[in-house]
Amino acid sequence: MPDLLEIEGVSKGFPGVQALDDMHLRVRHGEVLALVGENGAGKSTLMKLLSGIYTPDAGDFRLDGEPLRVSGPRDAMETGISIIHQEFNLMPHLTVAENVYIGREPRTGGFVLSERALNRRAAELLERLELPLDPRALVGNLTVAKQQMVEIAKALSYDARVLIMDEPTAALNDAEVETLHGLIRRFISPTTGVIYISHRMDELKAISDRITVIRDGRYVETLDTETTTMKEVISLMVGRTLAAEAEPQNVRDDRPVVLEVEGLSTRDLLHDVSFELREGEILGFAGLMGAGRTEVARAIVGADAKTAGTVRLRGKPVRIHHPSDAARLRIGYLSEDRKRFGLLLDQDVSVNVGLTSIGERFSRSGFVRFGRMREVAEQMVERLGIKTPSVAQTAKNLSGGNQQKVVIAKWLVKDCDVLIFDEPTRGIDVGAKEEIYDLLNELAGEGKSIVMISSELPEVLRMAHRVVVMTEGRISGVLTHDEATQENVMHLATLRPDENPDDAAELGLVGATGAAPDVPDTKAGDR
Amino acid sequence: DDSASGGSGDEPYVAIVSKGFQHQFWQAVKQGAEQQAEKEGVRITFEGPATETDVEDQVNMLSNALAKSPDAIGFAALDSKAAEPLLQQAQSQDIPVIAFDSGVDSDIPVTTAATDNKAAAAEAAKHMAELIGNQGKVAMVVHDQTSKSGTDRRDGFVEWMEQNAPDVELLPVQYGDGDQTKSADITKSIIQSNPDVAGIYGSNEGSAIGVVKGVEESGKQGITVVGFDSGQAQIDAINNGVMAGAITQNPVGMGEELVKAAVKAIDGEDLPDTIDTGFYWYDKSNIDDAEIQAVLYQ
Amino acid sequence: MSTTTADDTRAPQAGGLGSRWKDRLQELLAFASLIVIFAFFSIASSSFFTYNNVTNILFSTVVIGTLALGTTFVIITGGIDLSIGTGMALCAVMSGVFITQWDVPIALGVLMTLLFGGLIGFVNGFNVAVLGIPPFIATLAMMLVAQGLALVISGSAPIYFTDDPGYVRISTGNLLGFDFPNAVLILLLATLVCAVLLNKTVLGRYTYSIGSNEEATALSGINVGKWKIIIYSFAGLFTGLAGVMISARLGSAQPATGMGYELQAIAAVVIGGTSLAGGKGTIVGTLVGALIISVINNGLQIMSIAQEWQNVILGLVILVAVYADQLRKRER
Amino acid sequence: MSTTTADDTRAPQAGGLGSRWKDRLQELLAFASLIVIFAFFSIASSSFFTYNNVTNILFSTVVIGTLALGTTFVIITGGIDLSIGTGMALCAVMSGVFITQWDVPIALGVLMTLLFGGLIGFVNGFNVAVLGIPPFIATLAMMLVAQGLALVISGSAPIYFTDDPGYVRISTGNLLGFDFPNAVLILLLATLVCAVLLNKTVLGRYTYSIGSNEEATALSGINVGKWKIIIYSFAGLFTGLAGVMISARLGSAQPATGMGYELQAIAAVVIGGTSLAGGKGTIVGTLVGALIISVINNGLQIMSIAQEWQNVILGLVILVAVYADQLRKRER
Ligand SMILES: Nc1ncnc2c1ncn2[C@@H]1O[C@H](COP(=O)(O)OP(=O)(O)OP(=O)(O)O)[C@@H](O)[C@H]1O
Ligand SMILES: Nc1ncnc2c1ncn2[C@@H]1O[C@H](COP(=O)(O)OP(=O)(O)OP(=O)(O)O)[C@@H](O)[C@H]1O
Ligand SMILES: O[C@@H]1[C@@H](O)[C@H](O)OC[C@H]1O
Ligand SMILES: [Mg+2]
Ligand SMILES: [Mg+2]
Repeated sequence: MPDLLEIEGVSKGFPGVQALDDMHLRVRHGEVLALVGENGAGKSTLMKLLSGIYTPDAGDFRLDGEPLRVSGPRDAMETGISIIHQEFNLMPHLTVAENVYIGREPRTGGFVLSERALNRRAAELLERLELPLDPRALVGNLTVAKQQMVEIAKALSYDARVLIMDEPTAALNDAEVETLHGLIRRFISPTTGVIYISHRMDELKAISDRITVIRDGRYVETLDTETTTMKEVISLMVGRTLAAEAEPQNVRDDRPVVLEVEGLSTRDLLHDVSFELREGEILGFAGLMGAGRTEVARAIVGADAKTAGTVRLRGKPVRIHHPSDAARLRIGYLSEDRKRFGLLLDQDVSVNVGLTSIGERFSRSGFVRFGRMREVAEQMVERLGIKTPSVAQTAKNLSGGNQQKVVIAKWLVKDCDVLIFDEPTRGIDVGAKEEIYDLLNELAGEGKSIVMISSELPEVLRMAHRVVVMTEGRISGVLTHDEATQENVMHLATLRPDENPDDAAELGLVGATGAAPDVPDTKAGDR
Repeated sequence: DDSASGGSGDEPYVAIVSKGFQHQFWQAVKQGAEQQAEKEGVRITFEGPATETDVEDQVNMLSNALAKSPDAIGFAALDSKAAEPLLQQAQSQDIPVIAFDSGVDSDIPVTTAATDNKAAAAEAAKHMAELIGNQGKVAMVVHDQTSKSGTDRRDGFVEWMEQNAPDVELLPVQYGDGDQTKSADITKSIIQSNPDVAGIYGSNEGSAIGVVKGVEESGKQGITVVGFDSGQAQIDAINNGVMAGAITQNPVGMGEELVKAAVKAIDGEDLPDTIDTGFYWYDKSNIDDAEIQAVLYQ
Repeated sequence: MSTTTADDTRAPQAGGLGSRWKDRLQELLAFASLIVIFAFFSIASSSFFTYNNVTNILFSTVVIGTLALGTTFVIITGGIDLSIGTGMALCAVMSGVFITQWDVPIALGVLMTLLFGGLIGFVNGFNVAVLGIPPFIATLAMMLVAQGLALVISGSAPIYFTDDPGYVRISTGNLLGFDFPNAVLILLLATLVCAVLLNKTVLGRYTYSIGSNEEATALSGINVGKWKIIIYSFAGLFTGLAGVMISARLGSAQPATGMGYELQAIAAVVIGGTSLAGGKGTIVGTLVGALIISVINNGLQIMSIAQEWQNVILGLVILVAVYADQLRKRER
Repeated sequence: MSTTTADDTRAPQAGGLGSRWKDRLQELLAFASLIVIFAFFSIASSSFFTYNNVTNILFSTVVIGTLALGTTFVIITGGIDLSIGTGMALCAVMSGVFITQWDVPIALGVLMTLLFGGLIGFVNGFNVAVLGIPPFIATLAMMLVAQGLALVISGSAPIYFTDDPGYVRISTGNLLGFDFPNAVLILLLATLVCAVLLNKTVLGRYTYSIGSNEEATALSGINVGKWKIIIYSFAGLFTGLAGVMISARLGSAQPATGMGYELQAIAAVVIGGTSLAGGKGTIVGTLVGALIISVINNGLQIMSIAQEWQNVILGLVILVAVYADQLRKRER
């Protein structure tokens, strides 16, 4: 019996890049095949070929032994291939339900929509999938994580034979990853299969049956998950072995305070957020999706309005109304959403890397020093291993992980004292992650102060000198390196002061009856 | 205070809706109307659409004017039929209508104070033919291909030439929207493709000045330019010889006649069917005559 | 899953009214500016708030309003249509040709004119969707072509409907039996139709979807090209309708008119809260936008404000109205 | 890291031309359309390709070209400026006031006019960046206000520069000593300045950045509001310059002119390859776009094509030229 999906001798080139070269791959019936490889290895390209977005230069695809030729996304879906792309493909102005069922809306007379039927159907789907989404919510107002869930819901709403997921968990935290894995297990049947792309090695063990490794557009090997260690996988991927479990470095508690945030509140979410960041420290921010970590960062740098609170830099109160104020004070913020808030997609790599520092580093009397900017960008490409034919490549042609590296590079170029990194390793391969961790440690070693927001708890635990945990817009605790264990963090992250009086009491919120979310709380968050 | 709205005040109120308001010609009509209004103790408003193709806009203005229940209405129609229902409404409200500048195709207006544009254009053609010795190529830069004043000034000119100057070759008419720059560019193109052009006619102020500019910029000597209307630039062009002469209407007089007629109509006096406000040929030789000076506007 | 509860508690804050309802509220708020302006003029001049004058205002909104309705769809897709003004003139001329020259019965002539407008829209849609020409250029070219053709076909002279008094009644008759012009009735009807189409049908859904994220819409298996052509053609019907309305009102097809109407119609759409970036907009907003412009124009004329000041004031009031709208949006 | 080396070997292939060079190529290709049109007219009419006529064409491009240059910056930020046409008229009037009424020396008067244009731009920028009004509305309002003010300030009458013959020479004089009007010289100079500013300076860089992704630019620590104000103000200088150029050419400031110029200027920008969505565009492209329009206009006039057909042909040629451009882009 032929395998569910067979890919043979597939090649695809772009100007200056051979993204895939004689690639092959087999997905068996009823299995989850993990596809791994470094950033730019060609994973997404392969999936785009499968779903008919690109046409291959050479090669064959077979579904159940039958030649498979997809003419476009719709055709792919009709053939039973459903895909969650690495970059979201959502309509921000439409609701969750409208997004999920776009093109398949319940209609009367083929033309008139039934909103109620649509929402009902979507609600059923979301309930079945146990996804915490309101079918009527506008997708544009959702966080990245929830948008990812919409993509998942959409993909699973099709009657797919082959489900392709391109880094579906990049924006999710452990609990949500768990949910997704549950969904996948239920999806798998003797007639279906899943291709699962991820850079989170820990989850491959949990979800995949076999792992195919690719490198530089070529097939490397396929391993049985059962009988393989992640170490092996990683060394096949990056061509070397990586240091095992590392610990936070240079943890000291005698560091002077650099940034002091007190009583920070915003209209929608934050309540009285207070914490300090010390010189040369890496301060981790943990919490569940929507806990408000991103909002804290945005409020500090002036990207969102604060309703209360002060920010002190080396003891002096500072007024920050706009990210440019923050930049002037040498506070940088790397956004979690690279496509929306990070990159100039139409511009080249060198401009993207140089953007933060054009004014101070790359210009002389108003004239841009493009040569210098290019040089520095080239250094960054080298240092971060950004896979691109040249710094003149347009950012949107880079693979997802390499785009993320460009965003990081942009903030390394600017000499900031305080760096707030929001999900900095999102979409970055294991090898490169290590390099970025080294880099963060290096920066901290130079005396820079770093806030690291991350939904990957292991990453926070191995990097952070101290960990701030948030829940429902409040700080529920600040843990030292020693206290910061998985259990402690999760406990603090799952407190529900708004509806659970006990939790409120534990956080010392006075008069917390659960009914008054905006009661000003005086001493949440021990320092 | 209610003086802004309607004829309930003491002094009679005349609402004037013209074909335009931004151009010099209309400003001169307005000026005449205001002078006369001052004399007769009536209150007027003067409005017109931004361009002379905005028929609908003008109709809106007319209906807004009617909403103010004026004692009389002065009206220069862009398209006389388009306003017919409103004119009937005026009649039913007993508001006399005085047409000006362009006749209204209807018996509702009590009188019409206007220039005979066809005759005026024929006069321009006559002078043009004379000046070029009744032969050679003549080009026309006309301000509009659809409005009555545009077509009359084109047709009056063409018809006179065809009947009286068989040796004059008329080039295809070009339209410059009465815009000086556009008319100047057109003029230069005409000269470029017809280096032997003997004369060029501009059918209103903007067109005429555009022709003058175009001829000047082309550096070409010896082209006879005949214009229409007045204004500082045309007067200068005539004085320095670039323009041979022009037809002028009597816009100030037109405004005065309009208000005079309105007052008479309000008072129930009889009025003639038409009031010819006249036109004049002016050139270097007569430009300083008192009679001409009186009708020129700067 | 623990996050579920966490989020559900916050849901009411954001999703409480439901995004659709927020949009509705938004419209009502844009409506507020209109009310304020209206109230102001009512106080400032006694001739303003009379049955007759209100009818005048509505009547004077018909043509721009009709154009704006159709173009709302195009703008929500992220496109633009500059050809509606001169396209309207061309349609008016075609209506004249059909009815006065070919002697087609009025109803049929009107239908043919609408379809002719649809054809203009179709060509625009084809140029945009199939040839890949940016909407601005494609419709600018059509604007020029339509302007020229209107003159060519009419012989540069108005076409009069003198022998078809029924035609004029399309605009000025009172089908309702009392003094309420048919034109206004038609505008309101067209508004209703558009609102239903935009909110309740597949056409509307894809209009929003394409404007929101064209690529994602295509990747979701929707034939974006086909739908764009449909949307532009649909908008074209309103160019045709506007051509009928203006020529019926004037009793004549004016071939040289129309230029500039596109800007006014687009302005009405944008003042009504539709974003030129696409994905967002409402029909009621468009009607309100069109009314804001005509109320101001009418009010200033009724108050006999000197004409050179009228535009200055119109500009400032639009600025203030839209600013107030922005403020309200930010506050919520 | 190993991947780095793997890629370095491949780098020269794509980086060879570099994206900048590709852009340049693109411009040259847009240029190709212009050349084809030019060649066509040269063959069709012997009066077309003469020194005089080419100068005529250039001269007739000056005003629209100047407006288009400034507005290219605004459009690259993803904005739009509808106020440039009537703003130009207002600037012309102000120039008249400065020079003929306040008797300011010509050079100073010109400078003051440019700054006045900058002021108009500043107000636009302020309304957009600080008040958050969509550019379309903010500049539409300014369009109306400027139109009104031009009439108010001039008393609805042209202002003549009869006593300042030097003023007229700004446009029609021949500084170069031979028959080459200053106006064209100034346009070319302005083009050069804009090209340098857009390509070589921080201003240009931020113009592209804002248009490419405004939020990402802001989060990169750039004061987007401030830069938007600077960019609109800068564009305003060109409104001022166009005001000087048109009034110098005519020897008078015409308060009622200007409406419609904005559309022509924006069309030139867009035909030149700048995207209304922002982030993309070139100065040379804009000049080419403006030239395409004036070459076609001039050529059709030279060929004595009946005027109602001229617009039809202009529309079709624009369509074909832009379509050819698209095809070439896709091919590469
Ligand atoms: N449209 C394109 N134009 C040019 N190059 C492209 C394009 N799409 C992908 N590439 C290049 O092809 C290579 C493979 O990219 P792909 O997106 O498949 O990588 P990936 O394995 O998915 O990486 P990541 O883990 O970072 O998502 C990369 O070098 C990328 O820069
Ligand atoms: N653009 C937006 N519009 C409306 N609500 C938003 C928007 N962005 C975020 N929110 C809301 O603010 C809340 C906090 O989100 P935030 O991104 O700060 O959380 P987080 O702790 O960083 O978690 P995440 O892992 O999701 O980034 C979320 O519940 C979300 O619903
Ligand atoms: O009728 C008007 C005419 O008298 C004036 O000369 O210019 C504009 C015309 O429409
Ligand atoms: Mg990828
Ligand atoms: Mg976050």
